[in-house]
Amino acid sequence: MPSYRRICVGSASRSEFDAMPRMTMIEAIRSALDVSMARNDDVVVYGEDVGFFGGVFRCTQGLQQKYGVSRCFDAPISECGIVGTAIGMAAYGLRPCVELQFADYMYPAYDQIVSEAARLRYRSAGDFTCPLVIRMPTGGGIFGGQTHSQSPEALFTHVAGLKTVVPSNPYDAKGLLIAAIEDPDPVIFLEPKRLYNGPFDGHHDRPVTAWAKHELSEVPEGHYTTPLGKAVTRRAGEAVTILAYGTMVHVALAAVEETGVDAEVIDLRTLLPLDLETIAASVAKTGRCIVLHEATLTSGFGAELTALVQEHCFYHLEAPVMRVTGWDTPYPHAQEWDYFPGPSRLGQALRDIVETR
Amino acid sequence: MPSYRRICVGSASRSEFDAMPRMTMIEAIRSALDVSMARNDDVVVYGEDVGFFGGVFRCTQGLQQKYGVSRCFDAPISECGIVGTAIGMAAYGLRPCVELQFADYMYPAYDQIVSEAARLRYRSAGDFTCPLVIRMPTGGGIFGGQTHSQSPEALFTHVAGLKTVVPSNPYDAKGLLIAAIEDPDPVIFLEPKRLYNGPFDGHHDRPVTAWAKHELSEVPEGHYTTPLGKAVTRRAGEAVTILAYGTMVHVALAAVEETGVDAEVIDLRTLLPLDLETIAASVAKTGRCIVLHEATLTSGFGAELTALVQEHCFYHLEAPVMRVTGWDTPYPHAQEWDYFPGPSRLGQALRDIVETR
Amino acid sequence: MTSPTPLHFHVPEPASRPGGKPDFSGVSIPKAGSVRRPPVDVLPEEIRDLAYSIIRVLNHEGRAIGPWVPDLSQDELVAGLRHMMTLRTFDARMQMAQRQGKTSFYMQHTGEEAVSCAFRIALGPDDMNFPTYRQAGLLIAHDYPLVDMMCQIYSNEHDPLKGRQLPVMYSSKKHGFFSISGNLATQFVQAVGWAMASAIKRNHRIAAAWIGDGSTAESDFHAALVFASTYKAPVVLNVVNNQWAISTFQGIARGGSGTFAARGLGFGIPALRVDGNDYLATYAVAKWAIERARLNLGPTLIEYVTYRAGAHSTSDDPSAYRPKHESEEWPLGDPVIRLKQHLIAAGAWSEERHKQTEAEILATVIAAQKEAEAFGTLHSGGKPSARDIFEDVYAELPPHLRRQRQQIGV
Amino acid sequence: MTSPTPLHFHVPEPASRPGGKPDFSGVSIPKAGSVRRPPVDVLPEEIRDLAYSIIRVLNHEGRAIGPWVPDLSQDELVAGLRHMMTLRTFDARMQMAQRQGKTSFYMQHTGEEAVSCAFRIALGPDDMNFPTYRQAGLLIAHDYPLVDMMCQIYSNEHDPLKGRQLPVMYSSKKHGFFSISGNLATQFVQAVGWAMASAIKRNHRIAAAWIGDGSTAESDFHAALVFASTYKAPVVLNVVNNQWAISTFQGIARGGSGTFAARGLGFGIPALRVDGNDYLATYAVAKWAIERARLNLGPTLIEYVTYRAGAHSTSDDPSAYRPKHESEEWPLGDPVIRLKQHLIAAGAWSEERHKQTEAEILATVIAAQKEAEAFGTLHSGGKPSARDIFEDVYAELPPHLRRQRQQIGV
Ligand SMILES: Cc1ncc(C[n+]2csc(CCOP(=O)(O)OP(=O)(O)O)c2C)c(N)n1
Ligand SMILES: Cc1ncc(C[n+]2csc(CCOP(=O)(O)OP(=O)(O)O)c2C)c(N)n1
Ligand SMILES: [Mg+2]
Ligand SMILES: [Mg+2]
Repeated sequence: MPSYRRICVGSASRSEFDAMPRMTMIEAIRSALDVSMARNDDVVVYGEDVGFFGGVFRCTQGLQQKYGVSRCFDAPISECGIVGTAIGMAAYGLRPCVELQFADYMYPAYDQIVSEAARLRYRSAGDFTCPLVIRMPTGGGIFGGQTHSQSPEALFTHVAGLKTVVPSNPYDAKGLLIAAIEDPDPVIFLEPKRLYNGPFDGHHDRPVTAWAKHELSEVPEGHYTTPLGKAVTRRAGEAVTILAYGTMVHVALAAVEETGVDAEVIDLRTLLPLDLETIAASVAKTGRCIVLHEATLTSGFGAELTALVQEHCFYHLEAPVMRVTGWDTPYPHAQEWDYFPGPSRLGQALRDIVETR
Repeated sequence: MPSYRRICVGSASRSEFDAMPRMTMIEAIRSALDVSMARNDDVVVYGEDVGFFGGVFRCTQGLQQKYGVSRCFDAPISECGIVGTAIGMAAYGLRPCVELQFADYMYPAYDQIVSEAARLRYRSAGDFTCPLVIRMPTGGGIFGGQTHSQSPEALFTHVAGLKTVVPSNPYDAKGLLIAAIEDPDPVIFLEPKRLYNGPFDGHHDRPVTAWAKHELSEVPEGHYTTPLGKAVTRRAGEAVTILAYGTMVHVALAAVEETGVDAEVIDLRTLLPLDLETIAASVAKTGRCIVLHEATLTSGFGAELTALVQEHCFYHLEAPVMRVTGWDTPYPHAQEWDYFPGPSRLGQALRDIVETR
Repeated sequence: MTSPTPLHFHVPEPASRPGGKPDFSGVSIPKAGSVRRPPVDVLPEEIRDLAYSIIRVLNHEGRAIGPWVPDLSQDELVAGLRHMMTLRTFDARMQMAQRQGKTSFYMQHTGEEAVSCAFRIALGPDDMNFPTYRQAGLLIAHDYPLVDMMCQIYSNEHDPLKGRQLPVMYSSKKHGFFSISGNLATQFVQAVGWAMASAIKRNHRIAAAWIGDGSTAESDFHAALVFASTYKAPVVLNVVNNQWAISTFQGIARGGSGTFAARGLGFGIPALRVDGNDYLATYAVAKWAIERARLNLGPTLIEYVTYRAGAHSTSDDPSAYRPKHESEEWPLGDPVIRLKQHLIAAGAWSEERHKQTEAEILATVIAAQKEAEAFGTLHSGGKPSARDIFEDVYAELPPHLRRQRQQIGV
Repeated sequence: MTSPTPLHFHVPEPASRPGGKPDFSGVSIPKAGSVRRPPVDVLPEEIRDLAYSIIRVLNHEGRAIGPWVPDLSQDELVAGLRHMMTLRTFDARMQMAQRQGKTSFYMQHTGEEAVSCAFRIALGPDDMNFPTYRQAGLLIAHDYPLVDMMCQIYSNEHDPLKGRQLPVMYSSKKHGFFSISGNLATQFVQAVGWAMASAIKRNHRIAAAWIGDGSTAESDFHAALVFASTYKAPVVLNVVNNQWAISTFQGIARGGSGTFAARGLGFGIPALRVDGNDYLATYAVAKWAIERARLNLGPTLIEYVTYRAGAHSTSDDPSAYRPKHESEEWPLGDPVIRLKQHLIAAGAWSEERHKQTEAEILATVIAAQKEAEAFGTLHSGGKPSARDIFEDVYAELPPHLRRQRQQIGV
């Protein structure tokens, strides 16, 4: 596996990395919130169980104690109310960063997100704006069944006015979250919960690795941003391009190692705006492309990626773009590992695609 | 323009078509509801302004008077409540067919649709089911601005457990709606409102034609169904395949006529389940494909169609699949015709694609 | 259990329908001056009855009586009358402009002018309204330029919203008027969030949320009440009960609750019901609630009892669903006439001055209209650019929108 | 206006936190037998006070007193006690099974057993519950096989839900138990729709909706109340106030309303508050509301005042957010002990019979567990098939799912 750091983009200066603390994804997210709240009084954090307790995944632990109940507090169980009030706060001039307990529970807030947050700047011609971040844990692999496993990113990328971000590691999670909070527009920040405590490559039957052993768990304590809209190449390769984000980046790297296929692995990091340049350059080079995600296939974000790749790289393509994704069914509880597009399913696709000509 | 009827699929027998009444799309939808309510006591119809008044587009006019307030009634302005109660009714054993006043207002009901209607059969392993139809007017072209113009079909096609239907003419509207009401699963029935009173080809500056002049306004009075999941070829052609649905079918036919490009125009009618067979056969023949829709481009249903076409017809494709769609912005009021993907934008794409090799 | 008779399905019906006689006998109206005025720091549980009454100040003869008589000077009242008259004239001209094809759509306020005009006067300059499409009085009573309103309605080259929004969906931060959404009720909860923000920042600004009777059925109404109640947000929650929601009478949204004000009771939010066609009462009640909010005593719910005398919008024809002359029978009368009568009774106004003012206002509105039309109307003259389609989706134009904009060559 | 002090932001706090002393002094508890019992056709406005009280039957000595004493025979009460004991034993075993890795997740009812067990007995066989995850008593008191419940929890080859659902998300139409959703509150409004359907069909069946205190903040709660109120749906709207929503105390959802029952008042829905740890009171109140619904008198809202003595779920540890021994201080006691004491006081039960029954129930539950485990547990033994992933998405397998199923070769 090549060095992750080597090709990772960020604005923290080199020297900061010396003797840097190791953080899990949870700690990195918490640190991003902490840094943001410390720098800017307008940043407020709330959501279900987010205050005293610090969130069911503990991403906000200690923030109420540090910044007081006016800056970090428990919300009633109303995703609609959480996002609706946050839009009002953002319009007031605050920088709310709210948590929805699971992405599966974002639907009650969907109207506020789509009809309101996403369109406020547009419909008021810039008179009002909505600098709002909505964090939510996504993805499966924790035996959470159909209501603790969803990956609804495509429901956000279809909506003009939203930005959608999915980090794959602690370093990016912190940099991207700070960038999201500082962004002037609403950002959907999807946190692959299977990565919270360790890089997960889809091998559920092996012991979990800790983030501490992973290079990208070296996270500066202070402020830095990872720019929205920039992908990063996690592994350079010649045979095929894999487009992935979140958990699937690790699955991709695992499958590449296991199959020995010389694939280029691109971690998209931001789905919208998309770094089409990096994608197109890679596919132009490799001539083959696999799109990987955990969400259901039909109308998933993979459809958009596939469409873009064939639009922009048609004459380079030596095989159809393949999609390796979750099935078009709800996420089942017991059959979770038959549903999850893990390294073996991707491995098969890799072998298939390099043989196609 | 070839005969529409010649290649249209439906279960009404030939003889019924003799001296058939002409219906607008509104009348055809009303007739479908009427026929369904008359045949089956379990069919109930409700929604905002749907009862006494008969709906803001008059699709339910006269039904309360004919079937009583228990079968057709006004609902409070709560899309969540309308769909939520309808799910309960469907689980009871009724066949609710509810109206949401505009597709733009479906978001408050989205949680009930996605988390509940779509998954009830699955999560209860068939113990409970949800035979429910949700009708909603979609699309722009009526100067309705961003909240009376949306085409959210991709937000439904991404959801396993839903079927999504978009008729393009009175004949299909009636046959598909009856089929939807008789379907054992939840069906999203999208009604292109620009077609309600006449076939609209995107030439907003020309006088509107009446449905009466269109062959597909010949609609049998009685019961018939148009099967879900079957596309129909509206025009046979050799040079390129156009995939369209709803209003865009008429735009496609107009652009084909105006450009003289010998395109095959497929009216998908049902987006999910999709008639991939018809699509693949056509693209295999023409080697070129344009996908057309009014919804925003990114993560629109066109992305899925493009992905499928390149997956299934890669070796037949002589040019990248092109998408001609609405822009990735909210639907503007005054600039509506710069937003709408009308015959001139499609015409340009047609000319471009046939020249590509 | 003994087998009872089968269940039956209950659907509320209005008192009368087209062809029938208008019937408001179900609306019980207390005498002007008869409802007590509690101190603003009263406990919600001590004024539950006020949610079922109607606070009124102007009596039949146009005299202001009782504890709710506000401290408005005659000049201020004359100004209020002018605001309402301006709004009515504005409505008439814009309705006509729509009929003439100069724009796509319009929504009138006829019969409800007092509500937004009086409220705006009670509010402070830094406060924020989250209005619906039927509160243009908030702009007019705050001296927002009529020309700008018209340019928005015409979607012309001077439209502050660049042609993007449906007519009447104004926005003006400077005038404490939040961008109107076409989606009902969504902004009710945003108002609460804005108010929470003001409290978090230890500011003095308060928010006013607006919603129609029919729209209280929406979920966001509930979310607003929950958050306002829990965090004691400095917000005034205004429900404008104009009896109709397009074709649907208020009983469908209200159900068995008796009133919309009653909705506040389940949240421990003080709830007042006021004669919305009585400028003085409306002002007084608004003032009371605004003071409560400003003193950090939390939210108040106000139900304005009024009547939508006109059609829902230019796309609607009410004769299809309610008796033709229902509006004439509305027992709370016409807010313009009532304030006019009050001022005349008080010796501060006359029929002549009224006529003269009418003419003056008409001239002003027509002048504004001419000015606005010089910038174009929906289908002719100056237009916002196709470029404007792509601006303001984000603060900065992202690459994919740049590509799309290039496609139409703007 | 004079410039007041700046606003400040109010966030409700529980009476005590970890390390502090449990404090329920804020919970005011009326004497058993002290609340009147109105006739079922009482007008909602006549019993508004009941939304702020607590109906109780069992007094400190375990005697049943007052107007709400239900007509339950001693045999029926013994059966009720057995149901609660079975549920508690079932919980203990399944909690342990989860700790042993036999399943992924479990949720206990400890302290709340009376609510669902008593309600089920009051309900008719053809009625339908729309439960949350904390009403397994509805199944146990209706003789749903323990083995089937366990097979669901284990997601094994006999799981009636084919491994698809998270443990405890049971479904059984036959037992009047609607498929549980993981999404909070969504089913509350579905229950209203089901009840509306029964009325539309002129049937006799009624529905029961279930929700937790915290979840009443969700929008669907509002939609349910609106539709139930408007169409007078034959539904009982049950709010189980167990004081906590994961780590969030009930004050965050309740805000300034005083009680959750009060939420009904704004809709003209009669609202009762009952001691949820008192099997007799719970049964009596349920019966009253069910009779109202059956007689077509419309919905009733019931708030069950109880306490979640255990963790929220196996993923939760309450010592992080509430005093460790808070549950012991809960003033309404333990429902099992209270019913046991009542039966002993009435001479129908004894400590020995209780112990003996405990042992008997434990043996039954263990036997069921063995039987269930023979069909597999989550990670070993019999499993539902991967084929089951693709079934029941639709009534018929559509082509795209057939293609996908072929890809994993099942
Ligand atoms: C979410 C949503 N659902 C439906 C509509 C369509 N609609 C527009 S106005 C209206 C009636 C609103 O009635 P009410 O709240 O009483 O306000 P009024 O028009 O009487 O001022 C409806 C149903 C909408 N705009 N938004
Ligand atoms: C829509 C939604 N939001 C959030 C959650 C996560 N969640 C599960 S249980 C729970 C607390 C519910 O509390 P309450 O309603 O009081 O019920 P209790 O657990 O106390 O029985 C939360 C927030 C969810 N399941 N669904
Ligand atoms: Mg109204
Ligand atoms: Mg609870």
